Amino acid sequence: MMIQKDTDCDVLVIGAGMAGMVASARASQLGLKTIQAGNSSALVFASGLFDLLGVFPIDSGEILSKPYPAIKKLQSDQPDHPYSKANQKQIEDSFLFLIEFLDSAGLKYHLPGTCNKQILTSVGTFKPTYIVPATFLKGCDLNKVGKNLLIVDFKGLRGFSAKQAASGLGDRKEKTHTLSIDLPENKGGLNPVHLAKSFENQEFIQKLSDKILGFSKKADIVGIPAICGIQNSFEIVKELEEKTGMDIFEIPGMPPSIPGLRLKNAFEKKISDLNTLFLSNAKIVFNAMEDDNFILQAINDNFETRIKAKCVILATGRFLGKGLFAQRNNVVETIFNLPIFQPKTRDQWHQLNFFDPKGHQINQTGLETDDTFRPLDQTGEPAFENLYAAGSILAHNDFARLKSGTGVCCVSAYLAVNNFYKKSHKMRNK
Amino acid sequence: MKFAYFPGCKIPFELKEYGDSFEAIMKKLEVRLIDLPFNCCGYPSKNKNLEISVLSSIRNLALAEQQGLDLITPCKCCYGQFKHAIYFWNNRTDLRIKINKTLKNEGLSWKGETQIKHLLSFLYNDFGLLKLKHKITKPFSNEKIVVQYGCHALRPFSITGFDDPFAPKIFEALVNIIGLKNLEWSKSTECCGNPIYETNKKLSLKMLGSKLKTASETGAAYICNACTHCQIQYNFMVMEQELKKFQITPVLFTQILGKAMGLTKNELGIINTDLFNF
Amino acid sequence: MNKIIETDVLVIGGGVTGTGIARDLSLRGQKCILIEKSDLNAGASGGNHGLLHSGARYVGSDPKAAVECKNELEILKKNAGHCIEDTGGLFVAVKGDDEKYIADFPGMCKKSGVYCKKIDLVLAREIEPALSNEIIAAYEVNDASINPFKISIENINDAVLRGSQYLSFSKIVGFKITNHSIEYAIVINQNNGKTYQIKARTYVNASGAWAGIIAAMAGITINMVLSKGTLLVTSKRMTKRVINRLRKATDGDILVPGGVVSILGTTSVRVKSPDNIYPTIKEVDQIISQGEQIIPALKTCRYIRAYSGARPLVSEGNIEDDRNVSRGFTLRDHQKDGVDNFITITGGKLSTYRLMAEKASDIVAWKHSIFSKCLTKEIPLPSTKSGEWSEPGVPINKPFKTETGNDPILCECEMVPQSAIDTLIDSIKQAKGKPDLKSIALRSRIGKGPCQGSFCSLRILSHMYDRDVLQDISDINDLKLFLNERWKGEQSLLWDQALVQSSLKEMIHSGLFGLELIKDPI
Amino acid sequence: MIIKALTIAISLSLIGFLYQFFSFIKTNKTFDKKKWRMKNLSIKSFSLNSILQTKLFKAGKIRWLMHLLVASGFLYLVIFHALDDVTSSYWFQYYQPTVDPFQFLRNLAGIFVLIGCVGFLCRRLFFFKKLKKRKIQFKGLFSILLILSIILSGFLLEAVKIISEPVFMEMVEEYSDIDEGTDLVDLKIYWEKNYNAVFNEPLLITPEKLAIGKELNENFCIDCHSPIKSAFISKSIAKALKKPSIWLNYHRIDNLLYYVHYFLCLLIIVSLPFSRLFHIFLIPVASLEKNLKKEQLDQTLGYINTATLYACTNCGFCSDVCSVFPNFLITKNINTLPHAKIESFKKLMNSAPVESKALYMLQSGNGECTYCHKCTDICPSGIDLQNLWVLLNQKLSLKGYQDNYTFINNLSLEKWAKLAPEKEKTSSTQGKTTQLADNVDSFENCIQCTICTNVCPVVEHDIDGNDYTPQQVLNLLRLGKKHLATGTRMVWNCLTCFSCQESCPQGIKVADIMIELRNNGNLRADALKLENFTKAT
Repeated sequence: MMIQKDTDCDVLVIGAGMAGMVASARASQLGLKTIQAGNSSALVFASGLFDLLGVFPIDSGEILSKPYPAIKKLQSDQPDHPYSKANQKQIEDSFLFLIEFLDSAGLKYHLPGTCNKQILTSVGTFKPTYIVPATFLKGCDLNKVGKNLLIVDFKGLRGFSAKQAASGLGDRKEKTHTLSIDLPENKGGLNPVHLAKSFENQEFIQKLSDKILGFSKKADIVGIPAICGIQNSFEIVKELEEKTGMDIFEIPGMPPSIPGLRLKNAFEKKISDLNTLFLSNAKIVFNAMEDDNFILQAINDNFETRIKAKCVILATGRFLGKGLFAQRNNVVETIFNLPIFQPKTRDQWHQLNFFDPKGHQINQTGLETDDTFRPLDQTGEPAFENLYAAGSILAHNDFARLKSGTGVCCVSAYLAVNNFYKKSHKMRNK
Repeated sequence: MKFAYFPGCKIPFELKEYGDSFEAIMKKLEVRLIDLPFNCCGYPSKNKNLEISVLSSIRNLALAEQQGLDLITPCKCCYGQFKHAIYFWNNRTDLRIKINKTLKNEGLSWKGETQIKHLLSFLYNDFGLLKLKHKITKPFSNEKIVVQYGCHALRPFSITGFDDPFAPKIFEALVNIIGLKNLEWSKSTECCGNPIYETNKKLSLKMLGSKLKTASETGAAYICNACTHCQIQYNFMVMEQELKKFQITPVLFTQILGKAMGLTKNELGIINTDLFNF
Repeated sequence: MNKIIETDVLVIGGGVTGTGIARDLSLRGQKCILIEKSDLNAGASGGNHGLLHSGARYVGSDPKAAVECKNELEILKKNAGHCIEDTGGLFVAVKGDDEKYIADFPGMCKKSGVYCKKIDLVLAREIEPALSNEIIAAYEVNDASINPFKISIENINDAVLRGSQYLSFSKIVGFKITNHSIEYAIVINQNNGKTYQIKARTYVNASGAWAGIIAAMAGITINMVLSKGTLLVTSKRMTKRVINRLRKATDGDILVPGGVVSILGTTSVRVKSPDNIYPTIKEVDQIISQGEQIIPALKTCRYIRAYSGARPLVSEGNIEDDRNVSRGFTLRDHQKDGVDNFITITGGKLSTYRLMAEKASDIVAWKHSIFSKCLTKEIPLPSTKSGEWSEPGVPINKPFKTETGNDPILCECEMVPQSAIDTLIDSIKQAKGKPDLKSIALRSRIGKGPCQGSFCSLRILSHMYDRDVLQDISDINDLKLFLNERWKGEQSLLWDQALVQSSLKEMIHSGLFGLELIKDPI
Repeated sequence: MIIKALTIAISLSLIGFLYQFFSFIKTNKTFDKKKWRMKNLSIKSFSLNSILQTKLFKAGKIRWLMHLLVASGFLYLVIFHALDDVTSSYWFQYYQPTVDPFQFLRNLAGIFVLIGCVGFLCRRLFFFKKLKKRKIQFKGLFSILLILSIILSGFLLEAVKIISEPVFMEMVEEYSDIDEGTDLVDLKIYWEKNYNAVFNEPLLITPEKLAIGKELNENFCIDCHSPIKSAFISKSIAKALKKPSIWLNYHRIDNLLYYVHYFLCLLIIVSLPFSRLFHIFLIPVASLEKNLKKEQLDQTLGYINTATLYACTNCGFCSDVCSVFPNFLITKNINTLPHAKIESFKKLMNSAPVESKALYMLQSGNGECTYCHKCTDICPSGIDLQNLWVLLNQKLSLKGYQDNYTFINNLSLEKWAKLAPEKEKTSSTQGKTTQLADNVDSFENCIQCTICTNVCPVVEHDIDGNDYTPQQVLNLLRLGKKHLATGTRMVWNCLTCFSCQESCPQGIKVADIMIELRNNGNLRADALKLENFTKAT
């Protein structure tokens, strides 16, 4: 005897990853009545760095310093890549929107420029990215800045070793020091989130900055794993800088990632303030069309919500997000059963070398869309009038290799909503 | 409006003031509360034996159904327990059959019609904010307050369907319309630690401590509760030396709402007179 | 001038046979050096079911082998109980299987004295609910499952304890032969590229699939037939017992439980070289389609990984199906080939490794004219600390944290704590090996769980940096090698959940850390 | 001789009282009297409840009425009838048991008690709301029957005296100068007519004889022998006894009855401190106590609490309203219900040998209590039952009967791991089951992202005390170590705040699994305890 609820909305956003969040942020900000369904934990895997395009062509093996020219080239080479459906202005707008939205939720990023930054990761590699959180800014392009560096780690924080991170800077002429802090709390492993929480406590900050001050002679910039608080990381880092008199920056590491968690919280808070209904962990089933409204069912363990939506934004992600499901021999789309661009047989899915420069074909699979991000059916026509797709579910987009994850999500989601908005307004004006 | 009133085990004796104030405001809102010979909601037994806990809940629901009433409770643990029981009753056939049999011997049966309301969800969804606003005669003057969402109503959303589990807003909305100023509190949706108070007092109070610390750092004067167990847990702060030092007072939502609706301190069962300088 | 190491016996090849010989000879008071070009069980010893045959499988094709299996099984159960799970086994046939073979089976077992008991089908499906309801015959046999890594580790540990030596990543590059006997062997240390000489009285070639190549170095030809077998690991244990398909050996006809997983195999594909072989998608699909005939759940269940090994077979003449080559082992004293102090032992199977070791050692002993007889029958195989982590889930009967204060679990899937990693790093260092993720993985369960190294690799790597086991950024290649090793096993069965897991892996290691941009060392 | 018996009886019951009192003291040494607060005594409830039985009135009007009848009637009989030598005859010089109003009142009181007792009986035998259905027997009929029989014997005695010729003759000799002859016959006739006396020889009645008889009666009898009609009960019984009267008179049954009646009275005196009647003295004590919250309970004095055990009349109201009644329906452990717990508690206090299994049942039963205070609110005797349950827990844990949390906490995880049930040695995870923990599909999709661990408040706050994290518990399950998992601190400290379940990107029901594991742990712990205790006895 499941409880039945009925509701209707302008936009139903399916998925609560990066794309989903941007979509419902944009939609609710435009004043559209929005419902969002999904599991927002996906964002905890996000590094918190906003990539645009870090590598191109895919097998170049080189890091791009200027993304936009490369995008131009990409648009001409691959007309069906999501970027090829947007111009530079739109891309910049979408990022601007994203950053302002997050800023209004109290999460600070720096404004987009024209160059990629290079960020030192916990394993000592350098990651090309476009926009970083304010707390990362001072750590960008370290191999260029001639400063003596201190990298801090915490005993028991698994997967982060200052020495390892430092090893990435081996070829700099300046010195790199490391400091390993053993906390009394550490009995058998610390967890990032819990450690991040203790950054919100004054005594802890004091203790930490005292330890760092020991290096004030040797180093003038300090790298800390990206765990400096959850709610108000910016203030915390500032405070640390004041206490120590050195520059402080965060270093991204393996998930669960705190910058991702910050994104999650910021989005959730703000979107919920804009009166978007969020159906956590709801399974969406598409029933039928009713005079160009979607009739869908959001099924939770204990109740069902019957949703009547003018427009659906499909941001269910790829395999991790359950937007696509891989059977033993083919890939299917899980909600509308839309046709999927994919390799013919399974033995084309993956390369024998995990790090093959060409990347794996399976990462090209996904939905093909028209220029307004509406997925196509077999005939090559938009499958539905008002069904849009955004994010990693889009085909021809190996974001992991191209370092373009956030970019694709942000741009496609932002534009998808805009397109629907424009369209529906034209309707009304007529 | 008419509801079967489920006070739960703790209210009648351990937390009488909650029961009194709840009944008082319901009277003021012209909601009739019917007392039925309920038993425990089954929340304590869920750690021992699923069957017992579900049976307990369903038995209560059956009693309410007999009277053709929906069920309202001010306790979030009871609320959550009922929702869970219904989930198991729906999804575990073997369990359902067993329980229906036991109920039959009691001369009872449940068809699954009974709805469960929590005080907050009732006020927000069913009674309506606007209607409530009209009842507010003496709104507060922006006293600073933080709210404590009880876990068992909030999570798992898939079962309780109470409010957005990560960024809830029902409670804020309610305290805001009675003129209080709700502050951001990072631990607002975290557990108060009461469930393990009996078994692991040390840990339980440690959690309480961290909550009180962060709460008082927000600069709020009150922590507002709408759950029996949370309030009981916060009341323990007077028993522990290192918890007493925090300058923050746990209050029951029903009591502040009652005050805002102009009820007297006796009606609301408020003993501590300096609470909102009554 | 290269340094020269002297010893009684030089054993080539760190598989079960090699380690077995090393132990056997040490027990007879001989000093051995065991050299291995990569690390323990790199060949067929690592790439098999881990099945201890009761013999029933060979009663048709090879009665002699059947009897050997039967006897060895009893000895191993007695002496190496801690490496063995006495699961028991079933032979089942389904509709369409060769009726005649089924009919003859009990008789053939009787002939070789192998235990087998007919059980009725209802009972069979009761004790093994996973069995298909298509089965038409079921026999109970004495199969058991063994952990081949553990058995090798324990063997070599015991040998080392008795004065022998194990050198990993040491590759034979040639022999110096003077008047019909090997004077010394030239060995290269793969870690630092240095070559040196080992001078022994006798040289034992126990290099399994590589036996031909090694023998050739001494100018002796052995025509090896290499048959690649591929196996799949399921994410959960499907059955309590070993399940054999009751028919002539073909693809996907054995399912062996080990701890909490089951291993399904196998195929037989002729390969030229024993090096870098990996499971192909065709094989995987073939195995599953065969396996699901006896256990339908195999069609839908989740697979963690696949791996391959090359059966070393010695061919006389030409054969169509390599499974029909005798699975008995081949032992050659190369005296008759004109090299006095050189013997080769190869072929055979895991179940009879001890016997092979015994026979080989006998010849060595005879050559050295020592008359102490083989002791591996009597003396039980001791259990050591560095061995225990190769056991799935065995050591976790206590919380590490409360026990050792500060001991985080680095591999969550298989619950391997930091202390265990440290133990292994030290034991590898003792064996003059270079501790890296691959060698740790060989000796423990890390990376063998569902996450296939996405997380544990990073945690362990950073711990190794902390301990200064690794220092340079180039050591990051260690991570790449490890992940690629895992990948070999994954890539053939990535669908459903496995694909979810691997796409997360891709996001972390490629998306965030950009490992694919790191140049491989030339 | 009668006096002797009386003195013996009284001294016996006195000894009984003393014995009880000291046993209360003895069994409660553990309580520290310093914490005792005067303010915890409530005079109001004391007076109201012990005199007007207000709580009983709340509990049930009819029952209250019945109780009032018995109490008042019996009280009257004791004072004005049983003790008449020292009371009535002393206060009123014209007192005779056979003159009105005494004769009338005696009958009235008798009938009060009679009705009351019958009421009690009926309720006990027929009117238990929930419990009767389940054939739960209540003890304590003894006292009721005793009282009943006293009253009946009393009435019988009176009736037999009325019809008795010998008694008549004695009176004639004692109070008149009538000797053998016509006068006597006339009086007999008059008495036969008006006093229901029965005589051997046939008497023919004529108006003249009656008139004379009446006159004689007025001269000698009337002052101390009111007309029989005021003894309305005995009179009718006497009527009924006319037939066997000859036989009765011949055998002097009246004397026999007198002794029976008297003996029963002595019996009641003796049994007073040991039977339910003890509640007469202890209800006031019980109602003297204020009901305290669980946190203040150490402020009460133990021996008062346990003394109040004897204020219980085992009426069963408590079990009718008990909050955890459904638990009883499933566990079938009668010691879940208050009325049964009290009985077992008494046994425990009397240091009577109770086999450990029973104590274990008592512990697990008492462990179910939710301290909802319903039993205390309804208890007509005003016993603070809830307070008693806390004491019971303390006493049991002193005796080494702890709850499962403590039980498992005291074992090291290694020890616990060794206690795994046989079948779990090799776990083949096939076959359908509703148990999440037994079904690999419910947790095998874990991608090891450790989000559940990171959002877990227990892990956050209990870094040192905690052993495994939620996700590691799931891994234990995957590695076939379910039993081990049921013993981990993580499982037992889990708050069931469901943060993990809400956040799991793979939709794994982490918290539900935790709870289920705790259930399984409980089952196993119970089984183990039971083993130990059955071994013990």
